[in-house]
Amino acid sequence: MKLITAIIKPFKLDDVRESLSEIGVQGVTVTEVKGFGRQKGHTELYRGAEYVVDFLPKMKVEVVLEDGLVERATEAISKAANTGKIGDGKIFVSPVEQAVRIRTGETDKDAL
Amino acid sequence: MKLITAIIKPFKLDDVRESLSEIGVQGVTVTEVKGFGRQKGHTELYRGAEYVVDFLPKMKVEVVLEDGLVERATEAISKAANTGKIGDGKIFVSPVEQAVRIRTGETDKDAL
Amino acid sequence: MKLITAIIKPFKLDDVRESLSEIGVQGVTVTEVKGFGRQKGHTELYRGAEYVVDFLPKMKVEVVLEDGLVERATEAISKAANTGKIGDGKIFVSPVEQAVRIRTGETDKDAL
Amino acid sequence: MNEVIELAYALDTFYFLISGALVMWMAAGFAMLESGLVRAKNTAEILTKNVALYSIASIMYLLCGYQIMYGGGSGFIPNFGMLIGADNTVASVVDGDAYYSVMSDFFFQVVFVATAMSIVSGAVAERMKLWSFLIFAVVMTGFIYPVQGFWKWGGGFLDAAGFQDFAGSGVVHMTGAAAALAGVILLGARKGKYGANGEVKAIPGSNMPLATLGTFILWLGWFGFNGGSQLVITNVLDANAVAAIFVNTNTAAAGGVVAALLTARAMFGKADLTMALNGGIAGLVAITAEPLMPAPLLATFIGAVGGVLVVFSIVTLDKLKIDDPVGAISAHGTVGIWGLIAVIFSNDAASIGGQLLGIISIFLWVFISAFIVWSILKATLGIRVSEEEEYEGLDVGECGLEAYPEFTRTQ
Amino acid sequence: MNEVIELAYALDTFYFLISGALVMWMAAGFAMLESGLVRAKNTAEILTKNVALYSIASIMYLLCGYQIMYGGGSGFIPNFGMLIGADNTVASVVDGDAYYSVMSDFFFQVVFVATAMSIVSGAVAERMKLWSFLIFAVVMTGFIYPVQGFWKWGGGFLDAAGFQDFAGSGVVHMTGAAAALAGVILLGARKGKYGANGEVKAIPGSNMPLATLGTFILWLGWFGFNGGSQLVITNVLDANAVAAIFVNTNTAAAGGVVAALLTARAMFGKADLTMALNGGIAGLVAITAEPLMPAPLLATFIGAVGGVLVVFSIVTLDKLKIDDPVGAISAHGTVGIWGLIAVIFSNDAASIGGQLLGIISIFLWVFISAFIVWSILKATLGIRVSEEEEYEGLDVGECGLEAYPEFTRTQ
Amino acid sequence: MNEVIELAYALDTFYFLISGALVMWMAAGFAMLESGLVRAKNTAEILTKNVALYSIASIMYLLCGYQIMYGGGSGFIPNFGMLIGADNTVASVVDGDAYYSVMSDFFFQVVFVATAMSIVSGAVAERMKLWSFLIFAVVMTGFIYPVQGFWKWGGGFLDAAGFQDFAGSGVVHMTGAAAALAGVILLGARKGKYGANGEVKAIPGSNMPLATLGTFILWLGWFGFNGGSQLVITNVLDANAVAAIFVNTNTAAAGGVVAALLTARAMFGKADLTMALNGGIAGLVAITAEPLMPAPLLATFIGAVGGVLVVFSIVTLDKLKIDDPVGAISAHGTVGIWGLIAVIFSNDAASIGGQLLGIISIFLWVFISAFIVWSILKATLGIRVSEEEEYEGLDVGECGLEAYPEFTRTQ
Ligand SMILES: Nc1ncnc2c1ncn2[C@@H]1O[C@H](COP(=O)(O)OP(=O)(O)O)[C@@H](O)[C@H]1O
Ligand SMILES: Nc1ncnc2c1ncn2[C@@H]1O[C@H](COP(=O)(O)OP(=O)(O)O)[C@@H](O)[C@H]1O
Ligand SMILES: Nc1ncnc2c1ncn2[C@@H]1O[C@H](COP(=O)(O)OP(=O)(O)O)[C@@H](O)[C@H]1O
Repeated sequence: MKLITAIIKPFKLDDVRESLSEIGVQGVTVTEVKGFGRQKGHTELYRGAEYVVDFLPKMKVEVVLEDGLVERATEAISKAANTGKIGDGKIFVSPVEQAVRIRTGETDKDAL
Repeated sequence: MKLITAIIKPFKLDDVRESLSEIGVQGVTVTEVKGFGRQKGHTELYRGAEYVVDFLPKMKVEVVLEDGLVERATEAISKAANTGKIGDGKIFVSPVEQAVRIRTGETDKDAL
Repeated sequence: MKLITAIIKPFKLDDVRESLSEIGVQGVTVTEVKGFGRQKGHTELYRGAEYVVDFLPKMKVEVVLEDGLVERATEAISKAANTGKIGDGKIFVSPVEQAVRIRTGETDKDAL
Repeated sequence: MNEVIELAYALDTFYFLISGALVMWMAAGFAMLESGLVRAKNTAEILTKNVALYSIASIMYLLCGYQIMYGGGSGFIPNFGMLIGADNTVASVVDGDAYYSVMSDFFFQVVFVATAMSIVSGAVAERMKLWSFLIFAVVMTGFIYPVQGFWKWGGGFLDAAGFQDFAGSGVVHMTGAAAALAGVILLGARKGKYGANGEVKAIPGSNMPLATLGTFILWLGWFGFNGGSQLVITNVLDANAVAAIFVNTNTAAAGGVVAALLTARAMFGKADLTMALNGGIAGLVAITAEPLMPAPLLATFIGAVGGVLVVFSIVTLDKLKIDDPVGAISAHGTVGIWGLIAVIFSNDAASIGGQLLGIISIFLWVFISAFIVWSILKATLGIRVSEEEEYEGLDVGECGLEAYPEFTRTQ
Repeated sequence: MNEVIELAYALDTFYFLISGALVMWMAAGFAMLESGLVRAKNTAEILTKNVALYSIASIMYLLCGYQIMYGGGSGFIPNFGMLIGADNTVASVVDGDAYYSVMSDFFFQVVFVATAMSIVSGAVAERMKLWSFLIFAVVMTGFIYPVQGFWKWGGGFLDAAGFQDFAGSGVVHMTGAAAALAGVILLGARKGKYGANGEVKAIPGSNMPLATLGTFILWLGWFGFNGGSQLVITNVLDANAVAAIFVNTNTAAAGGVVAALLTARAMFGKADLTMALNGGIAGLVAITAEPLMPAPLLATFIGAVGGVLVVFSIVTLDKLKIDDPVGAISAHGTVGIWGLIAVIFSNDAASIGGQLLGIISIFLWVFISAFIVWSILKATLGIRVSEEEEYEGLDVGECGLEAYPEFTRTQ
Repeated sequence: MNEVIELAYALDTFYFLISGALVMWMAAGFAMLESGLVRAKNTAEILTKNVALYSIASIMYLLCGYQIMYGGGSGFIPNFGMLIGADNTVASVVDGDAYYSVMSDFFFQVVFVATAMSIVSGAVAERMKLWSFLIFAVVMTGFIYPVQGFWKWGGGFLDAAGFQDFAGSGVVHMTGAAAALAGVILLGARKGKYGANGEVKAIPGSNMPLATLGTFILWLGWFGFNGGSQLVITNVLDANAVAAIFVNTNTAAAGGVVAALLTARAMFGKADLTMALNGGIAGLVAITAEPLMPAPLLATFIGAVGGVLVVFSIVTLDKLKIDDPVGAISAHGTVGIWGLIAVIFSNDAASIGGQLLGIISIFLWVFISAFIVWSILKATLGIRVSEEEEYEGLDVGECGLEAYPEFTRTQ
């Protein structure tokens, strides 16, 4: 199994979720994160003083799935999250050795 | 070493933490996340219009531990977080290659 | 590639980011988390009743980088985040198998 | 004897000023209500609008609005004048020519126009450009409002025709709603409010305590709004009248809250707080056209009908895709009309014909003239922010700051 | 000469109406205070309760409460009547039979009963069913409150017995607290408030600025509450009296704040803001039974003792596992009793016996009758929400919306 | 005839009391404004300060402040006295010796000193120790303020010298600002406010609706502040005067808002809400020295200049590294001076020399005496919290609780 972690623009969340469910992914976990990268935050003026918002709000989407789905999933995410503008984000894939569904005790493939 | 990531129901957090500390785990890191899965969010009415809260608040508990503790930990979490109802969550295990305690520079086992 | 996950004290975030950019890391993702560990939360009194804040606010800094940078990065983080006091946090290193930049479709090294 | 006349003059003036101060306070009520019912990312902007529109109203009504409204003229066309005349001399007061200070009258009137303008800001919230809105406020408070105000309260043709509107269900509230409606139609709905298949989506307000506070402020301020509209208090009958108005104003609002809460409970299965708040405002708007004559039980009923109406009106406007984030058009417009009609239950001087004439005249004037002004603004400066700014929130785009920088994290 | 009498009537009526408007404003104060001291997830519900209870009180007191309280009768049993009588004629005023409008009197009274009811809502917060609460409000404001009000202010047996309660430390505040206590006992504590080993756990309030705003609102409103209770202002002595009441009311509240802050500092080591706020309210409650007679320094002292008492009372009730999220029972009940006793320091007409008789009579009547009503509700509709709803928050359960949908994330 | 005199006495007293109640309400305004403009982690502490300082002011002014200010004396040195004298007898009123109750006068005065003290709390926010601040409040309200108050309003040398300050641009507002300035200089800037290279960094306020609400509250309260300062209303000319003051106060604030908004727009490119709010306050401060004489258009202009000035003053102070989180020194100090100078535009009794004498005398007295008191506190208890406490927030450190425990997560 693999964990796919995608850092995306917040307003693309719904699209990404839909594209994942189209390829059969049933569950995902989402976290609000702050991103620092090539895309720069903006400078505001508050009462005449500079106010640098140097982080950008991003969403981290995490989904664990069978190895066989990884390619399709990264593609689906890539497509759904793409705007072509800087800051679109990244997808990382890393290994998962075990999975358990707490409710039933099912493991691995069955747990996803 | 392994990283155990558990997605659980928020109100089970204290139970999970206790059950982990019982088996000797001293540190955990917790994140508030939004879960999408088989368990469905609810529909509310606000001023007569539908209002679908389609994510569910979940807690992500992350703990890094020695390989030997993994089984006991997953069991402990499973037990503590179980309500038998849909949405109880998942446990994932993945490899960690290195750990450092920032304060002391201790590494790996000693860092946990 | 590796994922470095550092749990640090919130007010050290800027230092850590700077030290990482000094060694050439261009992007990081940051999450607000709650930490439980050896450092204990504090007990407050609210209207005469005890009020235990048993978690501590921490920042989780995640950065994916080439294997060659890992050592320098952990060192940089360690140094920047160190206060010598309990609760300084941890650094974990784990494997990443694949990376994609959503905007361009570049992969792996080029995606970081 | 002159001391008594002077004393009466002083008391009437003081009563007017305190009533006016209470109405001024309603500006804070609208600001809180509206900022509670929009999303966090548009909160600073709506606050800016509210503070600025009140200020603009104060200045424009001073510059020309007051003279247009009360400077004489006849029929449809008011005289055009500027500023305020001299205040009463002691001699004229002693001769019985004046009951209260001209300045106190101006103050009482200026806060009314601000109220009308406040109604507009809520309906166009979360998508209108700040500066276009403020320019509209200049025209509305300096011209559109005073003209119809002249028709009724300045002695124009509606007054002559027997149209009854004690404290302004029409002159103030429906006027605000009509201008708002014109704006909303030209502006379109907020992005995401209506689904592809026409379904209505909820966009929950960000801060319910503020919305509730705003409603309580309005409720309090309304005692000045209606109570002050008796204009004089210094004899037994007028004092009794003001007291009756206080009682009716309060009980109509109470009726509106209870009725709206029960209606929402019946329709949606939940005690929708926002509907209860709109219900209270609806009760107040409903009784404003005639807060004096009805017995308290009738006043409660008039308010309660307003409370029911506002819920149905909000749901209906949503079905028509008229997107009003705070329910202002329903609470002030739909219910304002109801209030004007309900006058005939208790005031013999009112006729259904006269009331309809007033409703139609005011509505058409305000709606059409506002529509023209909004259209000109749309064609020139534009009235709607860019889609990106709407998504990111008007606060950062228009005001350069966030209303709650530490509470919300992703926009 | 008649002009002077009419003018005095007008001023007294106006003074009454403004005082009443200030007391009405206290409804907003309670709403803000309570919503600041509960958790975010129960905020919309407590706001709904506050808006609705004020409305219910307004309607029920109109329907029958006012006549029960002031319609005559003797001893224990009031007459039963409905609505409000006709207002004074000019003739009766000129003959000296009336000092102010009946309607203004009604208005001033109706806001008092709303105050009493507001006290209840805070104490039962975060776990009581909305609709059961509202039904209780119907009985409380239409019957329980008016009956004891008749005993003292309507000319019943407590008045005859020389019980002194100028503006209602007992009739209003202790009454609210007694009804709240009955409710809290039947309801039980919030889940998680008391640990398995009996330890008291803190459940911090979600919004301190709101709680502070609420306290300031109450402070302001109290000038109407106490100041209006002089009933007449149109001569030198009454005017002096009203002024003295303003000064004493203010300084008692100030004494309460300072004393509570120092007490909290001494006991807990921190300047607990919530205790300072409760201290201010305690100072106000304490002086309410006799805000006229004490010299300002004595008033400060009476308020300060209230401020100390409220801290100890809150801590003690917590030890007794009587869970009152906002401290209402302590601030209005414990301190209300203190205020009634403190009357004897400055008012020669008061005796300790008379005061105790009043305290006991009112407390027993309200507590027992409220206990019965709550019990009936408990046995029928139920008074407590389900454990799950309590965990998830009453806002979603009862009102179908969240008070701060964008600020809090996990319930 | 005596009835008429008594009635006039009653009305003047009532007018005074209501004016005072409106000014008391300004305490809530400052509390909301300041808590909206600080960060969430320092919110409960600033609320505690505001509630406590108002209470301390109430008590200290009762104890000795009022007698110092109004107890007589001549030139620079006031008499020293305590408490309040007896109120007027009927005989003295009928003889024409008194127009309103002494107690009502005290009440009106006591809320003024609280206003001055409120100004200080905002400027030193987010880093000053709570208890040192409260001790300063004792000295400021019991001694520093009353002494200069005596100079002008108590009949001291500034009054003799023809210095004009109708309602206190100098006596109240500049006084508060001068004491604040002394404190801020000794205290230093908040950590992180100025970068290593001298650049000014923004520290955004946490809650814009609160700041806006606070401004509206101040605006409303100011009608009492200025309107009540006419002292008497019971004849045509005084009634006209009070009405003119209401109009001017309102329009000056409006001018301030519009001017500050446009200035901010021009300078920063955005409609900075906080500047608009400061502009409104600046307009109010500017007109306070002479709210009666100017025609409304001139009043608007005086307010507008205040609105421009406040923006430049805030930016300038920041460049000088004088860190004032809420802009109090600019709005009340810089603009207070402008207001005092602007008196000469409309009041023939004022001279530029007299005004400057007043400005300099009051500023030096307050600044120096405050500087000494702050210095003593600094040397003993300390006035600044530890760096760690500043980082973690004063709420937890000083008050043991958080203002918004569920909304913010990392400090
Ligand atoms: N090496 C990295 N490790 C972890 N997260 C990263 C890394 N690089 C970028 N990110 C995340 O991806 C987001 C987008 O990256 P950015 O460099 O701004 O644009 P792009 O994705 O177009 O290259 C960042 O805001 C950050 O959250
Ligand atoms: N494949 C997955 N990858 C990551 N997180 C998942 C995945 N499936 C489920 N989750 C998380 O687990 C939570 C519970 O899953 P759900 O399907 O609702 O119920 P259950 O755990 O009973 O199967 C989800 O809300 C989501 O946060
Ligand atoms: N085994 C672990 N797995 C995951 N996170 C941990 C683990 N141990 C500690 N942490 C995180 O690191 C933080 C610091 O750890 P703590 O034990 O308090 O101090 P120190 O880092 O000095 O040993 C904790 O608050 C927690 O967030």
